[in-house]
Amino acid sequence: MILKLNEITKYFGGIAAVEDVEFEVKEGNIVALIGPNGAGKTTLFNIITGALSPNQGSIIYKGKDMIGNKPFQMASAGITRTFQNLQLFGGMTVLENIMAGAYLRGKKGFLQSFYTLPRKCSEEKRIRTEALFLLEEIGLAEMAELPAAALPFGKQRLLEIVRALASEPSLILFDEPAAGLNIVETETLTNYLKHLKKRTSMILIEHDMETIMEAADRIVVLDFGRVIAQGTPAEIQVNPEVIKAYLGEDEQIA
Amino acid sequence: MKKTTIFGIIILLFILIVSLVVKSNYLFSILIIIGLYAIIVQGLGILMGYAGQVSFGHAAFYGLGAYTAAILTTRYHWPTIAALLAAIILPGTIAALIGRQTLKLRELYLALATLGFGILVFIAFNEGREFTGGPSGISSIPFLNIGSFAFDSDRKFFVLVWAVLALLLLGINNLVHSRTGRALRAIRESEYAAENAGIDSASLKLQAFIFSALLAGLAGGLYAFYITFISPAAFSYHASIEFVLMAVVGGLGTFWGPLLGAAVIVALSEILREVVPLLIPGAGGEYQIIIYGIILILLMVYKPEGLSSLGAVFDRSPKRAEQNTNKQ
Amino acid sequence: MLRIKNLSVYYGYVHAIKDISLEVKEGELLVILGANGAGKSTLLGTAAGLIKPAAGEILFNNKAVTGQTSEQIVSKGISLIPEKREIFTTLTVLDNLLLGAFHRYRKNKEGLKNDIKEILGIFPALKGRERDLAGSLSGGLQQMLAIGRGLMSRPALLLLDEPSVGLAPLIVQEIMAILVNLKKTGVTIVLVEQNTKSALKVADSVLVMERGGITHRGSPLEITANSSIQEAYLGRARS
Amino acid sequence: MGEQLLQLLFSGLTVGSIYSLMGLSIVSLFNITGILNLAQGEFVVIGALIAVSLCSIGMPMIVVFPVSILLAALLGGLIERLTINRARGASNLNMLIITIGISISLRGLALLIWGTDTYSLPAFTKGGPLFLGGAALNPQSIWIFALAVVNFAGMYLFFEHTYWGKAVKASVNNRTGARLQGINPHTISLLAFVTAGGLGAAAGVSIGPITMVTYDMGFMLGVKGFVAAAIGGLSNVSGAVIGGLFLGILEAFSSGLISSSLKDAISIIILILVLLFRPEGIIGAKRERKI
Amino acid sequence: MKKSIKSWKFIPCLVLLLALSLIVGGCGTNSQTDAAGKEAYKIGAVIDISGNSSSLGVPERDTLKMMEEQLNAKGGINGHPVELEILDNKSTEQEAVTAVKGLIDKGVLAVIGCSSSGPSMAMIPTVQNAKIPMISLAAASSIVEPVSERQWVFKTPQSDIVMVNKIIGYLQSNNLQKVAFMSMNNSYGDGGKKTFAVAAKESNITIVAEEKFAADDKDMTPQLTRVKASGSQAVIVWAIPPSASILTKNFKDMGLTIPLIHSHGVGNQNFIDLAQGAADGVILPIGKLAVADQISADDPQKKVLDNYITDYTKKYNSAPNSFGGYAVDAFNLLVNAIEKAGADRTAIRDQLEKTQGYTGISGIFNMSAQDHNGLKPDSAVMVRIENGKWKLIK
Repeated sequence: MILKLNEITKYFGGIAAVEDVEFEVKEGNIVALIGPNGAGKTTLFNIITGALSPNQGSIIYKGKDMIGNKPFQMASAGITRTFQNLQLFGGMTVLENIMAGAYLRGKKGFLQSFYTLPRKCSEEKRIRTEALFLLEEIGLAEMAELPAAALPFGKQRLLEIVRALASEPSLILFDEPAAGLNIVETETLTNYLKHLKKRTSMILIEHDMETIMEAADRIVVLDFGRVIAQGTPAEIQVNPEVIKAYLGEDEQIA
Repeated sequence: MKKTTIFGIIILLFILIVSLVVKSNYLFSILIIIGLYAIIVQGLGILMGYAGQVSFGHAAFYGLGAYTAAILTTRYHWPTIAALLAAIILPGTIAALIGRQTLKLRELYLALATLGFGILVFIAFNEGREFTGGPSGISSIPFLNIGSFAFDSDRKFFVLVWAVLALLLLGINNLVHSRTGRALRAIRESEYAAENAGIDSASLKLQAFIFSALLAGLAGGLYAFYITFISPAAFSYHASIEFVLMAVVGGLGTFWGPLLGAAVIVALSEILREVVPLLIPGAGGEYQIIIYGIILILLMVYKPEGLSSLGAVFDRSPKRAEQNTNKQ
Repeated sequence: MLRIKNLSVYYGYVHAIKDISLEVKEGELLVILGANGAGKSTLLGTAAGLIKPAAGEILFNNKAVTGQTSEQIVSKGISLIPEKREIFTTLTVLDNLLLGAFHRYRKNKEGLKNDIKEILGIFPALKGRERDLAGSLSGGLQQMLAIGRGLMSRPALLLLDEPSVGLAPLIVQEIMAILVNLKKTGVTIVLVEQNTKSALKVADSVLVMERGGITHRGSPLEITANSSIQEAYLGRARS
Repeated sequence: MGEQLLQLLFSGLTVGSIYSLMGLSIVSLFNITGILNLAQGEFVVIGALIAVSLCSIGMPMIVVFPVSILLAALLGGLIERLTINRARGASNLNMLIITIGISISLRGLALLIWGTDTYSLPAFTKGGPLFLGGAALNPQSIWIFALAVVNFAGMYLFFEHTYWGKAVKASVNNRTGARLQGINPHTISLLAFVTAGGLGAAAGVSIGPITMVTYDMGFMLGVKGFVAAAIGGLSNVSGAVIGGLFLGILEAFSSGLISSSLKDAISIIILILVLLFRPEGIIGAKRERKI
Repeated sequence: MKKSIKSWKFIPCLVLLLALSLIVGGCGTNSQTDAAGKEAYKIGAVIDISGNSSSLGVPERDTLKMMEEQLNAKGGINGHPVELEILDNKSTEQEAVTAVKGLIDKGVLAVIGCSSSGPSMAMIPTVQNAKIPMISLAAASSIVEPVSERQWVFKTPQSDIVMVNKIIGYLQSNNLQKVAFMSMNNSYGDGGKKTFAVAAKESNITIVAEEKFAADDKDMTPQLTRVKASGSQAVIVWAIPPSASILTKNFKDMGLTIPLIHSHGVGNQNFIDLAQGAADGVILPIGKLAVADQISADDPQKKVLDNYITDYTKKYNSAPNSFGGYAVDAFNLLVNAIEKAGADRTAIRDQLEKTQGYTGISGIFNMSAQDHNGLKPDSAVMVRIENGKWKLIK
């Protein structure tokens, strides 16, 4: 088990955005987080990555309580994420995006960067090679020198995912990675996520039920900040409460 | 590395040729002032163009550097080179002390807070009579010397300032293409995403802030040793704003931007001083001010990315495509 | 109702729309499908006046609206619900709706109250939240507000850009149902969607775009029957 | 002592009203266009200097006041069309620098037309100071205060209780959204600058009798206006008024009771404290930042 | 990496820019010669024409232009025309240094300037190094002292001490022992404060309150409130308009009745106009220019003053003020020295130092190797403002 949430609660101005949320993520698993808009999914992501601190509860990651850590500390512990509204470094090239994502894999500091010693050059070379390899893998290598903002939307999504991978995290949180992708792109993405299971564990917020059914090992359903159900995709699909609150009759058949 | 070397050679050649060919002390003094401002704007450029943090208070660091150098040499008779070192370190230390809290502020709030800091330091220069001489300033500051060699002519000082500038230009070129440079730009593009890549944005922004303060202090110390008289007037918020202007006019986040910005703003006012009376006979300083303002506006309206972007005209970058889509 | 002739749009040096011609008939619900970057949003934005075309002509009710600003176009009866919703987050729900009627405000101040009632009738979920700030609404409600605000301008033609993005399946179904009802009241609708399945259910007519041009046009049935489209946009393993 | 405190309070309110007026016009322009106008002080100076010229050709004050407002409003509109309107989509920093450029040019223009002399303007009402509880109060201070109140009330009514006010707020909040409803942001931006010019002149003409008018005093007025606005929360109209009065009174009391040389330092320290610990302003409601 | 390639295109621009500044900066020292063939004498001036001190600089510039015209109309110096180049330093120190270096490059024989103390101080090391005589138009005595470090520097305005002594004399003769001192927070106010504090101590006058205000303060009531509470018998103010005028109005508004003594910084009509009647009763030391019509006809300065007033008024349609007067003296001192010394800078300096009995606007100058100002206390008079006019206190 890589991550365990205990009784996470977060209030915004007296209203509970997230209340007593508990679930766990097993190593190499994909856990999907679903629920209506405003159910608190993104808030929960913000809590797990340290951007928000909960009013109560604990986040046990690799056996340690991570409450109070800032996002960059979470990242160096191995938790990183993607964003619902893309947060690419738009003015930087695709390659630089990845290399910036691999920040944790380098050591050179502010003043060391100033006048380069040969030994430090090799670090730069290594990071560049690794970044190119990642781009190669996902088919973005020929776009390496383009500014990230110039990529089509679907490729930007992919780039954000690869950037998250570049730091070699052990847990990635994906916030609606398939939003705005068409069905074919979504399929590619689903396959890629399944392929990633070898390298990292994942939590996934997604509305596209087919992606979820196909990729997720477990599903956690949130409504009004509470967990209303969790289980395997097959269990969730037929859970009447989930159908009522989220899926609707239509999706049940799919 | 090749490119850095070429840049270095160009600048060295420039220094060599200018220092051999030019005879006019006036021209040297302009180039020295451009060099000093370029040093400050280099640091400010890292802060604004890479870390994405604006500062309207850098004249304070510039002034702190100048006063440190002046006070240590005139009052405590330190060797000039040691005083120059202190002139670099003290502003950096103060930046470290105030930076962490201040840099939590965003955009306009940060601009106002740094402006306020600048005014506070300016008041301190005026009020700390025992140390700073108050509004009357400090005179008889010695020339900078290393052992028996003194930088007592404009030519020598020019070589010194531009050599320092060249070293900085190359260092900064290394910096921005390094892990740290990428991290700084990442912070500017999206702080959330940068944090989630493990970049400690608060600490890195602070480092950039300290770095820019160190450079401003260095320029201030050199200024004191060059003019050999200082008073608070040179370090008011007007100067801070001027530095920001230079940074933006030159182009943020570019290699030549800071040097170009400093050169254009300084040269512009010198050129206007000479040219305006030719165009409008009998014109006083009024027209220079108006024309200066108008040129500034035109630049920002038609070249908002700064002058160094002129070179990019031929570069058919598809980056522009995103600009039409809505900004919220 | 809306006729587009030989339209070309550039973003900087990118040729986003290449010589497109199409027609939207009065009272129909046209669905536009296509990959990201195919030019769908650009097409809608151009029709609504947000983007200036490089060449071509746009006719609305047989009158040219080419190159007019969105401020002018909305008063002619075209309303765009943009992908990012663009609601006024710092204003109340009520004010958002009121401002939807900006171009006809001077003509009919009192009638607006009734219009708002009508809109709240279409979107009962917004009822009781009129005084809340629009920014405090959940994504689904914001989308409804955006559509409601668009309807307040009494458009003859409603352009919707991916209304289902980021919404729970249940809400997507709800919104599709609302669109069908709207069509019944005589509003012509152009819907750009990635959520192909839901969109095809409500479409009268479907248009497929690819790299700035139109590749197919037909009824939903024809489109689903076309194997190449099937493969490219509807997915192999699905439906 | 009581008399002394009252005197300081009067002084603080006088200066505070001036700062409020500045803060108010800066905040309203900021709220409408998202531009922090560093040239606002120059609008004040130009307005006052126009009034000086009008007075010198013998116009009565009652005519001078509206005419200078009108002329300054025209100038404001002209400037918007020539600069701001042409720089659509520029970043905040670029806009800020454009306003610095405007401020420099206007200062040069004022220097060219009116020279370096300091001018004074006649007070609205004749007669010496009023004595209340032994402390002197200049009647012009009351006019300035009244103008600040009227401006504030006008702004408040406009933004909170008119349809156009809502349209303006909408255009600030979301430009594209506003355009799609038929609200033209360019018109709004133009009107905003026309208003800023007019408000500036109104402020200039009314503070002139107390502060005198010099071509280069605009920048300092602008800076004080910003400090007032920031203390009030930068985007809060009532905050600007209260921030201005607070700043004025703070300055008066600190120079009257503590030390006149530390007066500016004290107000800057307060500014920085407010920015650091209450960025929403001294009267704004505290909110948790949402991501 | 691609980015830096782009920036390559910038080098030509940079080179161009520097080339431009080379051309404009003009390294040439080619002198013009007039019809008679005699080489022109070049004199430089660095004046605060714009910026903070522009109200000083503008009348100085106007006066200098007038003086140049008059001199050349008369045939120049020993037949040599005079070429006067006036540069603006924008009231900043750095620009003053740059400007003076430019002038030196152009081969000027001497420089006049600057209008205010800061820029004047900043120019000193440059002129000392280049060995160029300089005559400052600024008040601070530190500009010419110690003379051993300022051999090349002279100045024409009365030093603060001249004015302070006048005021002390007035206080003593009216038996005022407890005074409040208010000063503008800049080098002018600061200089006055320091000098007065020393002189007051020597003459047993106690300063019971010391207040400051900024040049751009809009209300001095708080400071005056403190002064009022301090029980002082007179208020001495070291400031220039507009803040001096505002202070005077506040003083009147608060109903204070103790004597209000200003410095010579308010010695122009503008001060009286701005104070709108509140200036009546103000006492101040001033150069004789302001009361030229009231001094006795046998005063040696009478004729000089009248001539300047007539000429200036004729040309610029407004009365001159003491700042312009400083420029007159600087120009004439220099012309006199060049007349004797010719185009030799060291000789000019020596002649300046030897100046004896030159009757100028600010007084009668008697320079020496110890005194590079040369003015005595009789160069100032005390005046009271009555009905908006200067009235000499006999």
